Amino acid sequence: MSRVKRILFYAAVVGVVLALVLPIITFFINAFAFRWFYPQFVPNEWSLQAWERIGLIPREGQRTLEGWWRLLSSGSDVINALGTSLALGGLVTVLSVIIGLPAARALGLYRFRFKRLVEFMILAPTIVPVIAFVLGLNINFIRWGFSGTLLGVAVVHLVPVMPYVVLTLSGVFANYNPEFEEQARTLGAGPLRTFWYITLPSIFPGLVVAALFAFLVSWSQYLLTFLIGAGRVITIPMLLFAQASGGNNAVTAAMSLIFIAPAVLTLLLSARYLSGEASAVGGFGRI
Amino acid sequence: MARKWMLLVLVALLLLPMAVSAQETMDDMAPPPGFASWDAVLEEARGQTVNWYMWGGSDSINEFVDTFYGEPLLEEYGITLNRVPLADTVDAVNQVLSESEAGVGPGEGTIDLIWINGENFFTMRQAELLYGPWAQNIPNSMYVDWENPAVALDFGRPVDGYESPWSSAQFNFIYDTARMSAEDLPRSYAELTEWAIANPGRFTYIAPGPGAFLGTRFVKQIFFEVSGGQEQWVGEFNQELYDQWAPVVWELLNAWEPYLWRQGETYPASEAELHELFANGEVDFDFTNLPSGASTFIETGQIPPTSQAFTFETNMIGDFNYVAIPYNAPNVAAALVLANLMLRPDLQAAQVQPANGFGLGYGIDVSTVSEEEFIAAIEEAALNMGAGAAPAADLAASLVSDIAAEYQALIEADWEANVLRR
Amino acid sequence: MTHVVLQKLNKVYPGTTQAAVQDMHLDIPSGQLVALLGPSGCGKTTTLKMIAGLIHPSSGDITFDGASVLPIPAERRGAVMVFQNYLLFPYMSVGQNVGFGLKMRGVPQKTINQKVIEMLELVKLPNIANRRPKQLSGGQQQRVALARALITAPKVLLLDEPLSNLDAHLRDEMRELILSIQRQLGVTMIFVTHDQEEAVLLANQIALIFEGVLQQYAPPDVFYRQPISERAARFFGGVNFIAGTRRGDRVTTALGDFVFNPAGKDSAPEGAVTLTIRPEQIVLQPADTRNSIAGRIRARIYVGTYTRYKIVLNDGSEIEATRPGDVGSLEEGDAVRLAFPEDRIWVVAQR
Amino acid sequence: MWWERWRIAVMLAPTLLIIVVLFFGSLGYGFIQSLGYQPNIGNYSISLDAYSTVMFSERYSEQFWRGLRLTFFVSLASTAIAAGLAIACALLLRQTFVGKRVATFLFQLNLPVPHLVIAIGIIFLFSNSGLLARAAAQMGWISAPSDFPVLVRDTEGISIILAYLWKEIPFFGIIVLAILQSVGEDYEDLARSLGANGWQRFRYVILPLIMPGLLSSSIIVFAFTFGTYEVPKLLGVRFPEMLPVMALEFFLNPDLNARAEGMALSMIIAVIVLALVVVYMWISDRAIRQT
Repeated sequence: MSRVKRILFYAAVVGVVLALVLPIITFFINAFAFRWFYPQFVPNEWSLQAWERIGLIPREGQRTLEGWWRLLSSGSDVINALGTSLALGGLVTVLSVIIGLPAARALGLYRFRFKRLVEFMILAPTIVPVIAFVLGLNINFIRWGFSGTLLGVAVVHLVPVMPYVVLTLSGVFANYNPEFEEQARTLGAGPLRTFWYITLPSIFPGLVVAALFAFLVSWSQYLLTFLIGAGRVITIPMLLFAQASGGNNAVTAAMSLIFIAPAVLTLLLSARYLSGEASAVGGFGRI
Repeated sequence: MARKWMLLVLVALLLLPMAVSAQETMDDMAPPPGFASWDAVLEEARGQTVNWYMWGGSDSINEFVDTFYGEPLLEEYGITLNRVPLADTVDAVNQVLSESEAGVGPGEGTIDLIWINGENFFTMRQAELLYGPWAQNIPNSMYVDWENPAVALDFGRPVDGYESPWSSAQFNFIYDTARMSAEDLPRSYAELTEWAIANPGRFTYIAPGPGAFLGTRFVKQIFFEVSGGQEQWVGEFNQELYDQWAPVVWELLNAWEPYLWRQGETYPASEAELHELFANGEVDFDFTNLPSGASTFIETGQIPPTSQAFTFETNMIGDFNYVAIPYNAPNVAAALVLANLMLRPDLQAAQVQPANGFGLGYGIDVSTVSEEEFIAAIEEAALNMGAGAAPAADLAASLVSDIAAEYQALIEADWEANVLRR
Repeated sequence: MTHVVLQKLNKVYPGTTQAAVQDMHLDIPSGQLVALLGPSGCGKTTTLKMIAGLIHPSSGDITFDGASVLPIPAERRGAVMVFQNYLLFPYMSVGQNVGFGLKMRGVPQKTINQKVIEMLELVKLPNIANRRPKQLSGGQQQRVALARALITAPKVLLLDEPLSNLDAHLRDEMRELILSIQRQLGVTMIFVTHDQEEAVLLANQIALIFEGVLQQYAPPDVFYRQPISERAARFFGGVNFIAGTRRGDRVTTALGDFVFNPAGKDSAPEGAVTLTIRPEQIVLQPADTRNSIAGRIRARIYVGTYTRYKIVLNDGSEIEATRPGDVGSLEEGDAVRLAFPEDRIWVVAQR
Repeated sequence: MWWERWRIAVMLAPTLLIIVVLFFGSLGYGFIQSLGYQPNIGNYSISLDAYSTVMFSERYSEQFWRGLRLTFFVSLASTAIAAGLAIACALLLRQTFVGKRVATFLFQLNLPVPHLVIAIGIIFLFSNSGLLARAAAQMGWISAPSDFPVLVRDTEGISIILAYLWKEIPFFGIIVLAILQSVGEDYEDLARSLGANGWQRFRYVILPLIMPGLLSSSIIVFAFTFGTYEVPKLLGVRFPEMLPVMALEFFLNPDLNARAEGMALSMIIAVIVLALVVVYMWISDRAIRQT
């Protein structure tokens, strides 16, 4: 590449990347700015007020070990919601993988009648908008008594999560040789140990990706939690949505940072499993 | 063993007269429905969790509730407060409605207490979704001025003991003293019209609609002004009266449009959005419902520290807001205790001070308070109202009560059809 | 040392009507090395997996030393499979792979390590226990797979296409290794292959299977001299087939009569038969005219160790003969006489 | 054997149970409700009233049709622009250069960031007093917020499109990048040796290679943007309003009759999305076969 071309190339790369991360940068400014009004470009005043308000940093003068402890054990909304979100995401991840694993195996390894129909049915929730089924779900869940419970919300989160878990894992099974299991069986491993020593290690990378999607799709879910949680299952997106539609920018920004931190962290931790999983990236469409 | 028993009996005997005397002081007041006495309420409430569903868009209010109610509830009554934030109170109404539709019976629901007023209360009352009447059967209701129509009527509808007042609020405007001086302020809608024409693009109002009642109230006040006064609107809903004045109001609002922010193509959807427009200098007037005016928002850094509240000469709507208990509340006793606690005069004095984060007005009539420590608290509160508040005299002079709830939905729908979508 | 018997074994997969294996009856004496031979999809692998316990037969029985093994699950049956592509667990070291079977049996790690070394020595791959499967060549992987199977001292060793993935020179090496292990341990071995050469190289006995049905069960040489059918003959490289009518020890064909010496082994009926003779048994330019016919060489293909001749006969049909090296001076277009020695002629019933 | 015969059915059962009961069941229930069948309030008759109210009544028809137009425009524009820009980004990022790992990571950063958060970021960035307007003010390009173009809470849905772009460009980009990496550059080298110039290599080699992946992911994106609620709720205006927001507002209305209309609207959304997906698949199928 010529010098000019190289400079242009780097300018383009930096431009694209910067533009894409700019919204996230605004969160960092807003979350620590105070009275940051137009036309200030850089805030004149900085403050931790937003973080105090959401109960993550003790007020000035109380930033002692005891103050921190009191604050964190008092269970502010955000801390509680963070706990709920994490518990919900974890539950959804575990449930979806346990439920989806056999189905993914069936779809990845075997041919059978009505396979196309089954695939279509499992993929349908990725195409039909949440709004189309959640309204019907809402009333039935209240009737069955699942509404407003963590488990109930987790089960409902499975609807948008399952397609991605099954899709990702069936892709793994399509490249999987079940004869490894037979080999282990004839060498003396029973079904459980075969699963533990053979199946699990073989599908592990795919399993990580599937779990990542399950967690992230659940983590970012607003409408389902809102309508099925009946206000008793308060997750971070619920707080953030209420805050964004009627609160102060600094607090909204601080909450947004709290909201994206675990998501970005999960991506970082599992990035090495993610490379090249084109089919799997589909899960991000739901977040 | 026997001695221990004896001791217990003795203690019980000693305590009996005390319990009886406690009973006596409340003799003049019947207990809330379903309970034998207020003591029975306290007894049952101990150990319960009260699920309070309330609009959660203001973190300072959330914090106030957790600190000022959460702590005494737990320490004094053994009740855990579970505050459930809502984007809009109608979500809670809808929840109870769905539950009743699904056949959920008394005690089996999810919500114990709702911060409510106006249309939502009216809907729930009409569908018989509320527990009660109870509001005049809790001890601290003696501080409430039930004779005052602004308390006993919620948007012109009788409260009938199905909701208990919490706080009061009054519409007022905010301006920035750094941008304009007090002499230039409009003091009526007529003057506001002139001001808007003289300063194109510098004014807008919150779109009337669900979750944006300040916008509705702003429009309602125009009805009062153009029709010559609020008095004729008090009482039962009057379609004829409305039909007479509505076209005039729509005509005025449409005439404003070319001079409004973004030429009236769109309007801010919430209070927070208007605060932001005001803070960033996009418009020059902000609305609030807080008696502390600009103080609360100066404190949170949402608007410039030079902001100041003001009122028109008249037609500034003030009202009370309430808490209600759904018919299927699982912890009625705890909800009653909380509703009672909220009326305690020292906590009422705490809620009016902007520094505490809540900043709404009194729900009780402070003149009925006779206990010394409570009077001291009220006097101290008066000194802490903040510099951003409109003068108390202006607020009092401009105060009018709100009107029948039917007007609200009607104004919102017609505004959308005749102004927004015209 | 296990005597394996398959009795009237049937397998019909759900959703299909055609039996994958049909009335398979096979007696495999202890310490034998038996090949299940047939084209792909003939049911040989199904049979192998049924012996291993990985597939459950629809009917029939499998016995080891007279006792039915059907109720015993794969992991406790003692019939270990070595798969065609070795299937070394990629996330385990070679040593962990070899020791897997013992680990599953709860053998102490120390003993396992000991046995792993022994087994790797047995397959002539010492000192590779710490390597990863990926670092091994195909032949080495095969041997590790073998060691992994043998470490559990199986009653029966089942091999799936044991030589097919190997180069020619590795095949020889592997064959000798398998045969030496078999001699050393005396374990009954059953392997499947679609390659007759592989079957002949390795097996004491070959079971030829077409479409799930056992065709012929005999030592390898029998398939060359006395195939059961034209198809069996073709499978073992037979190319010369002439239709005719048999009367006693004489077959009348369009090319003339041939006398043959059945030696009491054939089962072909009187009447319509097919006469077959292997190309290498045909005598070119015979000294006498017994059992001989005339033809013309259409093509001469020199293959190094021998030469193939494609010869057009009088009736237009073609026959193939081979001669070692390139003796004589037969050229394309030359007229030639060829004789079928009577003890090399074989007849089978016409289909 | 019982297990052998029913194995696949048993393996699929848990997943299908979730999908059939919760998803198709709710869809069906919603459909029945949209017909006005609500036995618990004593309404056993069936009618299409809710549909005609939503689409043709004086009160809602304008809202519906303008909303439909807006929703359609926003979804289509978001999908198409994001796909186009993503291809450009992927072509940039597949080069070998210093800092490629960092650039690629930052490019993907928005992937796990929820739509809700991106929408908030778009407000902070593009509103009339947002970061960009302030930058413009510092430069002296504008003197007041009202001089800055209206990009947020505008009637054309620009900010909604922007939010989707910020989310979907990395989404499409990673897919295209993965395809390009798995294919390698051999085909392009071959095309170059056959005399194809840069544009031709893109048009006749790269584009057909990435098309199938791009099309299937754009179905996901289109359907998602057509039916999502949070983003248009935060970034939209009261009128015209995107259909999902309108549907939820019907549903949340305490009036039970409005609930049937909410269901009807959500059914309309589902049918439109499904119909468009079918048409889209049919067209793209033909397009792929022709290239």
